[in-house]
Amino acid sequence: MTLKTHEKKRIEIMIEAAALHRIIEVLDRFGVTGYTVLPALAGRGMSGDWQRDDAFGDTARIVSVVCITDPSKEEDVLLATKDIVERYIGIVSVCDVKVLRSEHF
Amino acid sequence: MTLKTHEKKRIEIMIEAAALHRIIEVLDRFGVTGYTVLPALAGRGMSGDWQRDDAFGDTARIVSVVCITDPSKEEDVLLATKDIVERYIGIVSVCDVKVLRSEHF
Amino acid sequence: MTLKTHEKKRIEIMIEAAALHRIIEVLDRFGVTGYTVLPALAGRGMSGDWQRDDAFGDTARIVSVVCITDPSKEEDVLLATKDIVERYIGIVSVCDVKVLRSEHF
Amino acid sequence: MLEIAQQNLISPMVLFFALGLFASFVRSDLSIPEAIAKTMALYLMMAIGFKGGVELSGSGLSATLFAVLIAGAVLSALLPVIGFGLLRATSGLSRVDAAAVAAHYGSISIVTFVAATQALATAGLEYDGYMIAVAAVMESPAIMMALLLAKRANEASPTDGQGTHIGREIFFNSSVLMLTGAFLIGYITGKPGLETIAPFIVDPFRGVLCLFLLDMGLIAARGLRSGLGKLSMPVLLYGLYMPLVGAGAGAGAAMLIGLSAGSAALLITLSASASYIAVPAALRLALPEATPSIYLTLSLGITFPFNLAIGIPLYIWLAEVLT
Amino acid sequence: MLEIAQQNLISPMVLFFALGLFASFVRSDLSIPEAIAKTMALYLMMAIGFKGGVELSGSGLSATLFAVLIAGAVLSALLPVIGFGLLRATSGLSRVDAAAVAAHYGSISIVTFVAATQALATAGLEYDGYMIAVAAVMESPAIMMALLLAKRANEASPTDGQGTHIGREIFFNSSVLMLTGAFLIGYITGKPGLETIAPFIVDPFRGVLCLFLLDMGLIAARGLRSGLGKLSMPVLLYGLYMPLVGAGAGAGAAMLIGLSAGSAALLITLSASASYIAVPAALRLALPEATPSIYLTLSLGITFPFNLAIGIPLYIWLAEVLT
Amino acid sequence: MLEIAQQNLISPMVLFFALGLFASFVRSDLSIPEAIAKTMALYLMMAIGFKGGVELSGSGLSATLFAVLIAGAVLSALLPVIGFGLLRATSGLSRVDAAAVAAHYGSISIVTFVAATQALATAGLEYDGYMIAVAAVMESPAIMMALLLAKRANEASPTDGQGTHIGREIFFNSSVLMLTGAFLIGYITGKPGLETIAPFIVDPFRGVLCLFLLDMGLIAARGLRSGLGKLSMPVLLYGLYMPLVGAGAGAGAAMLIGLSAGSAALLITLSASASYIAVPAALRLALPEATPSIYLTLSLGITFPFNLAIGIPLYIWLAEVLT
Ligand SMILES: Nc1ncnc2c1ncn2[C@@H]1O[C@H](COP(=O)(O)O)[C@@H](O)[C@H]1O
Ligand SMILES: Nc1ncnc2c1ncn2[C@@H]1O[C@H](COP(=O)(O)O)[C@@H](O)[C@H]1O
Ligand SMILES: Nc1ncnc2c1ncn2[C@@H]1O[C@H](COP(=O)(O)O)[C@@H](O)[C@H]1O
Ligand code: NA
Ligand code: NA
Ligand code: NA
Repeated sequence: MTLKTHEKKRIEIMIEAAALHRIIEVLDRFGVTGYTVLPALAGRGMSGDWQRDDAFGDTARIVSVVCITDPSKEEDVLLATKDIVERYIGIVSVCDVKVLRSEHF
Repeated sequence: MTLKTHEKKRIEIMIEAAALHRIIEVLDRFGVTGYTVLPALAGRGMSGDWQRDDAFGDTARIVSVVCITDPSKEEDVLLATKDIVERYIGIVSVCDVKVLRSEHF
Repeated sequence: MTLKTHEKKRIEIMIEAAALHRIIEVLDRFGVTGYTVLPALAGRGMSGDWQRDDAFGDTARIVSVVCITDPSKEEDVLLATKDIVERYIGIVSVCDVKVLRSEHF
Repeated sequence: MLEIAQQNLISPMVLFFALGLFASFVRSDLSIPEAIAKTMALYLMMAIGFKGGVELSGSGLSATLFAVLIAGAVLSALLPVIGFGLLRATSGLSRVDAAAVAAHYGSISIVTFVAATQALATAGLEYDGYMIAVAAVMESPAIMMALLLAKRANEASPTDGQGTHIGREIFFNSSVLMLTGAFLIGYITGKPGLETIAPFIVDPFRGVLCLFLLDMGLIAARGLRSGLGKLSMPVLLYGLYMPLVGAGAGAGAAMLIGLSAGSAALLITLSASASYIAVPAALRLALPEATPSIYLTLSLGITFPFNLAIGIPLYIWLAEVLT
Repeated sequence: MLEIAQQNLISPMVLFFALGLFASFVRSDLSIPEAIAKTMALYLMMAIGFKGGVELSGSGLSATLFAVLIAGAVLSALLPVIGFGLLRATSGLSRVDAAAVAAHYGSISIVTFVAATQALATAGLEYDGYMIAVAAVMESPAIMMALLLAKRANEASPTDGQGTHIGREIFFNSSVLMLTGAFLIGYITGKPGLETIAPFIVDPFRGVLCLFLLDMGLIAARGLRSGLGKLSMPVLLYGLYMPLVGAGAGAGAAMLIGLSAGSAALLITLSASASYIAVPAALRLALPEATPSIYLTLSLGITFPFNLAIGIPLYIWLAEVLT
Repeated sequence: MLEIAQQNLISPMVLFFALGLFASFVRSDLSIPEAIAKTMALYLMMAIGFKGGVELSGSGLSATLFAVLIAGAVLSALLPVIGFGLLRATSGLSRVDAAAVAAHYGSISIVTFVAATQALATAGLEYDGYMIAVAAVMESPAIMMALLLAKRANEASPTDGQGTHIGREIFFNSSVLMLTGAFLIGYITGKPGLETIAPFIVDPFRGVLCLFLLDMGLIAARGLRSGLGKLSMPVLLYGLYMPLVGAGAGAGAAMLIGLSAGSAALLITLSASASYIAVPAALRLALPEATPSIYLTLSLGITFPFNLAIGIPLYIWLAEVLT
């Protein structure tokens, strides 16, 4: 491929909505420039299963935070979010992605 | 990176909502510990295009099932979901991810 | 793994809803067979932050377009979407995925 | 008859449906959020069910009631057989697709039913409350019959442990449950119950129906745009003549039982109408091999507008002539 | 008392709740979209708040008003202490879980409150508008008290800069804000204000409540299905006797202050009811170590249906006997 | 004038807007789901459009009607030119941003319009039904004019095959379509049509407006919080004086045509109001180089609250004085 691309990390954090602001505080703290929050409908994990239309308020609702960031920030972000997903309900995973406009991330 | 991470697989299944319970039965059957279902708004594929606000009931609505699981379960899950997405409407793909808490998946 | 899989690219485009049809025109133009549009709830980027329930119309709402396609189409699609995300608001990233039914993509 | 037809065509209901069609054809971004559309559908069923139950609690049970319930179940089960035969004879549809389409026409469209009750009110005709129970009864038998019809082609496949899921989808789907549940609650609480919630389920009913039909117009037009090209002429015609076949059967049953004009018009409408909510959902699960674009385009794009604009006045007129 | 109980059990409200339970137990796909459920909850608080404010603007401020506001705050803060003690003594719940559960029973369920006002209307009893202010006042103290109770076990952990977030969640959560805000607006605009929006907040109120309770039934049943097995018998029993403990305390306070029968019934109901919206949301943030399935199953699955079906008539009867 | 202003400030509408502002400033989690907000906006346009059409069907077409429709279109096209000139002269905004902001003030805010009709009702003034058609007519010309104004700066870029999309967005956007469509349906079905759906579109109208304005308050406050700092003083002031410029122009046109006080007040309000739904959506597509935070903060954060609290009583007073 002749197009110049840059290696970044795509961090995906599934977290209960009530603790979303804590994740965002972490992303802020480490100077992550962008993120997107996607809603979820239902799910299952160690703490049981849930369904959006059957739950009340934020108690059990999960959202997915997608954050594409520079590999240099990966470790910091992972460590800090790990603390949160351990205390609240959630999981974190990372995969490799390529982007075109490196300066944007 | 000094942080200890573990290799897992992120299986993403786009499936019509009517057949979601079949996918979940498969995940259950193979002891997959967790998954998250995300809603979709619109899409296109071999069977034509669809839009959430223009459709009725579950007929043509697609949801995305994200499941992070151990590589050892990848093949079983893929084979079983393939049967379903072939009979109903949907697609499956897999990518490599890293996680911190291996025991959680 | 004994199962025959095929290497594809998963292109993920976060784009403001108002410009979604432009992205889809690009996907059409290059013969991409399928895509799925996921809604987002909130986010932050170079152009500031936004929240779905606090915004009006399509102005600032972001959607995520996921498109699994053949590596041969990657470059064309990336170049064309780059133009759009630069003019409108959005980002693009690509990761490697595997699928079972190659002919479906 | 022309007068009813004219009144019907310039009713706010039909005009809002037309607005929806128009908006979709000019590709406006007008759309009703899915959550709202779903809730309006539940609301319409809650309201119509409750009112039916209250009516019945006033009039009490009767032999006619049981006769018409049985007639409804039989119509729902038999119309798919007729429709299946017609489709197999005239169109090139596969066994599975023909069975799926036929199921829709055996079952009913609650929105068409509701529109007919409104047209009856405009025409000054009364109907019996139990007709709503008939609507509920007619939802499901058609689905089972279609599964039987499709089975011969499809011996080996489905169910594999899916039986309970499909059974639930057929008998406890949200339409049937809301309609029957609200009907029973209306029956139990009667007039006093109705009075407490009338400002919610009676007064704004027609207005909500207008908004709902706007959405139906949007969806029907989209169905037409994308699906019409894929239907062969015999299939397309089926969407126009099958309602009349159903209407004929319903009219016969109504005469046999000796229903009043209003109730007869509703039984005819139910027989003539085609499902586009409950049946597609159930079939998608039970008969995934059938092609949704065929049955949806037909029932929602062709038959629903036909019934709304032309069918309903015709059925009312028929009922008045025959009773 | 039996008459009130019977009227209550066959009210559309309770029957729609039962329909929701039933639908969930037969695993129907019936569901109310989250956006609608949330809006209905806001609507109920807007309506009840506004009406309360209007009432108060008619009757004016009084010593009784302040007495009952204070009583409400005290009950909300003290009931968790009692509940905490009972739970620690009888069940094996951890300090944190016991505090979390106790918080729910100190706080209030606005839907139970609303259902009680409807039952009062049916029973022909009047209540004072300021009782809605009491409801608002009782929402939050229980949460703070529970945090104190849990603290001892949990010295090191929470808050770390979360204080403001949690404070907002406790005092400016959407329930409290909508209730208090609408109350103030009702108080300011008075009867003339009410007239302009009565067709929205007064007339359809009961109907909306029915639809809302249908959803509550669906959710409560799901909670029961998934959570019941995880509760030990003493915890389960707490969900049944704690409302009665609360009712007793509320009744005592009502007698001390000398409330009218209607207002007393509402104070008793508030004390007896358990939160399942505001408190879970606040605790999830402030006390994530507590197990949601315990407190949600208990307050929504056990106590809410108990109050709706049996508690409310009992509390009205109690109020009538005592005043 | 002071009396109208005072009545306006303590109307439930304005107070619920203030509640929304407050909730956002204390960072409460109060929010109205997007699906509901969107549906309420459609509802308001459906209701106001329908009632306007019914009014017109009663009064019939007249020369004044055409005069005011033309006046509306001219105002909508010319005000952006004036606004653009003012912005370019006083603020440092780029050509594109200035054109985008100007477009918003040429177009109209239907919610401001609706609030004005409510204030007229309170003040006991009548207005002509066709004013709603004027509102619909004024939505779009401003957008086209702004595109022309921006063009000179931006010769090379946009459209490239986007013409039809943008055209649709300008003429068939959901606001225009719902307003015009409901207007026509109201015109066709007239009073009898209105009677059938009045309990949906007339009676609860003000209550829905209150809930909608609560949401507007939440959104406006958020806009202010995040966008205010980015606006220079001249731009900020534009949000306060441009409504008055528009009001002046509208008042002139109203006097020329010889409108009644009520209708004049509405024409003035339309000219003074700034769009924050249709125009942002269209411009985002047609002029993506313009900065949304500038025009949104200005029209929704500054001008909308200004009109709601101060402008409307002022415009009514102006109309009464001038006619
Ligand atoms: N392996 C997984 N793959 C995808 N989503 C998961 C997985 N595990 C957990 N989740 C999501 O994260 C939520 C909380 O997980 P847990 O903390 O394990 O209960 C679940 O309800 C799921 O929505
Ligand atoms: N290549 C693709 N990339 C992303 N989503 C796809 C793709 N192909 C299909 N889909 C999604 O899966 C649904 C069903 O696909 P199909 O079975 O090909 O009709 C489509 O409507 C899309 O929402
Ligand atoms: N690094 C990122 N990771 C994930 N989403 C992003 C990122 N940057 C931007 N976005 C999303 O794309 C939108 C537009 O980005 P921007 O053009 O940078 O303002 C943001 O509001 C986010 O929703
Ligand atoms: Na039928
Ligand atoms: Na309590
Ligand atoms: Na204007």
